[in-house]
Amino acid sequence: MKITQREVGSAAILDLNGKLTGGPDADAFRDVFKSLLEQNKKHIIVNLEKVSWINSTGLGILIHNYNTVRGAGGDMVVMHASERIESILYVTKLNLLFKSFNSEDEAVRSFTAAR
Amino acid sequence: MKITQREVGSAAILDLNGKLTGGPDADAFRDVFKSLLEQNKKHIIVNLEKVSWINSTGLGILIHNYNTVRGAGGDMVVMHASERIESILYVTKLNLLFKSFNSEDEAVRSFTAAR
Amino acid sequence: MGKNNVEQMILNIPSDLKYLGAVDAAIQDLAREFSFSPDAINDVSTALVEACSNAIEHGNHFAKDKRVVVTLRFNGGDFVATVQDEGRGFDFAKALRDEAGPDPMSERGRGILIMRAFTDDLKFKCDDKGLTVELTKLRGGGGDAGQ
Amino acid sequence: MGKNNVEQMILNIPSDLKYLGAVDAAIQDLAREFSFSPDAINDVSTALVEACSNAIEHGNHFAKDKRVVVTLRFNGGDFVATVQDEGRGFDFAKALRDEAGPDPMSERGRGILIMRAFTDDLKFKCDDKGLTVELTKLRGGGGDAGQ
Ligand SMILES: Nc1ncnc2c1ncn2[C@@H]1O[C@H](COP(=O)(O)OP(=O)(O)O)[C@@H](O)[C@H]1O
Ligand SMILES: Nc1ncnc2c1ncn2[C@@H]1O[C@H](COP(=O)(O)OP(=O)(O)O)[C@@H](O)[C@H]1O
Repeated sequence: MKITQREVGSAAILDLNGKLTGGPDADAFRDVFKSLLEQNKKHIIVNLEKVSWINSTGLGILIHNYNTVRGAGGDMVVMHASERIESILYVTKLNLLFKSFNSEDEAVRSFTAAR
Repeated sequence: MKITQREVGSAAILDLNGKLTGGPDADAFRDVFKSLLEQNKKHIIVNLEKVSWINSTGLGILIHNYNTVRGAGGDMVVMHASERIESILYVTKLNLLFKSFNSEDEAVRSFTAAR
Repeated sequence: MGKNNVEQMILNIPSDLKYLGAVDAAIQDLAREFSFSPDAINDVSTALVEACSNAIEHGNHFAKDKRVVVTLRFNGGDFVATVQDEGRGFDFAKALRDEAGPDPMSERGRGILIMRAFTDDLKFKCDDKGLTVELTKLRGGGGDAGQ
Repeated sequence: MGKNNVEQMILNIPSDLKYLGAVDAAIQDLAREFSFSPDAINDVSTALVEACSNAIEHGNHFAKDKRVVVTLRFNGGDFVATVQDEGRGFDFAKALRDEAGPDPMSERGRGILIMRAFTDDLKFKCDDKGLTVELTKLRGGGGDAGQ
């Protein structure tokens, strides 16, 4: 899995490319989050557009980083999840944990809206 | 494989969808050509845009129908072949037999241009 | 190859997550070939990937010399897959009784939940060769994951 | 599973063209996973599909109870596949000598040409089990199909 990083407004966007299945991916992903939080960037959007699929270990990686960000007073949302991934988030009730958007605009604005 | 039929100018366009690998596909394909020739439609474009791949039996089907059309005084061209299919046409020198276009416009015009 | 003489595809992979994508790609293409709907294709692929992930991780502990064997069968329209690892199994009866699933914040424990949600039937069996999971998806059925 | 204890994926399919797409999808994903270039992925998939087509058609004559066994291996970066059918083989030495390929108008006889063009090495072997084709694609190489 490849991770590319960019910024829009107050948000850091992580464009993932590949499959999210654990293994070495987990470490790379965690390192990116750590470095973002160290730079005080606490609004993180995980772009799943180019993630063809995810398994439960991959979900675990997302949850781990979500917990880290929340623990640091920030927030994480996902965007552009495929129907396949949406249905996994729904079945595992993770859609109740972190928000999922279909538009980058909405995802970016979600951090500034009243919570 | 699904075959959909439409007309643009003097040309009949066959939109293929699936894989071209022989078997039952061959018969269906031949029947369409037969019926086109019976209706005196002799300018046939095979649209490969939604053909993910082809094997040599599939090539044989194309050649068979090309030969039939030519024998009836018509012509057949292909369009929107993927890079994968283009390279097969090239390696088998079939690109010297029937023309391959990347634009529908050009494919349609190829029948009226001086040959 | 006697016992393979049924209309099924068999995939045999090392205990390495690198091979999961190939299994996923194969089942997706096959389910399309057997006229499953796009939703049903997603469902069976997701469940199968979960079963393989568990076989690789919990069954074979990523051991390079242990294999995961997957069979894919379209039985009169319905889909049945088995995933066999070389491990010693676990208390799957207990796991299947746990309807609730894990705490939302927990980083683990969603594999069986996902397999159950995306299939119509889920069975485990353990013998001296290892653990086998059997996943069934009826052509008409939708599991309970339909949205 | 002793002799499978190398880093390879094994696909075992019925003699039915329906399963070709799943083999194609699997090798494409695997080649991507092992960092093959898009061109090289197309090449190996094309060659492999040709070998499987021949095994199903000429080797097993579409017999429902005969199998085609495919092994996929990335050996220090290079790719080696074997395709084994249950047939009696053919005069492959002669076929390999025929550099010219078929008449352009001929409807048949391009499979071996394609396999040769899209791989770096092509070998046949025939024993009492059946015919085995071995396809090799070097990571750096391009066959002679590069355009
Ligand atoms: N193939 C298997 N072999 C051995 N144990 C397994 C297997 N599959 C699942 N388990 C056990 O069941 C538990 C729950 O599995 P699962 O719901 O997939 O969640 P997770 O994999 O995240 O732990 C695992 O932690 C493991 O102990
Ligand atoms: N696996 C096989 N078993 C037996 N004969 C084969 C096999 N593969 C190829 N052949 C023989 O070689 C010939 C040429 O094969 P090929 O170049 O693939 O063209 P085609 O399949 O269109 O005939 C076939 O017609 C067949 O006689």
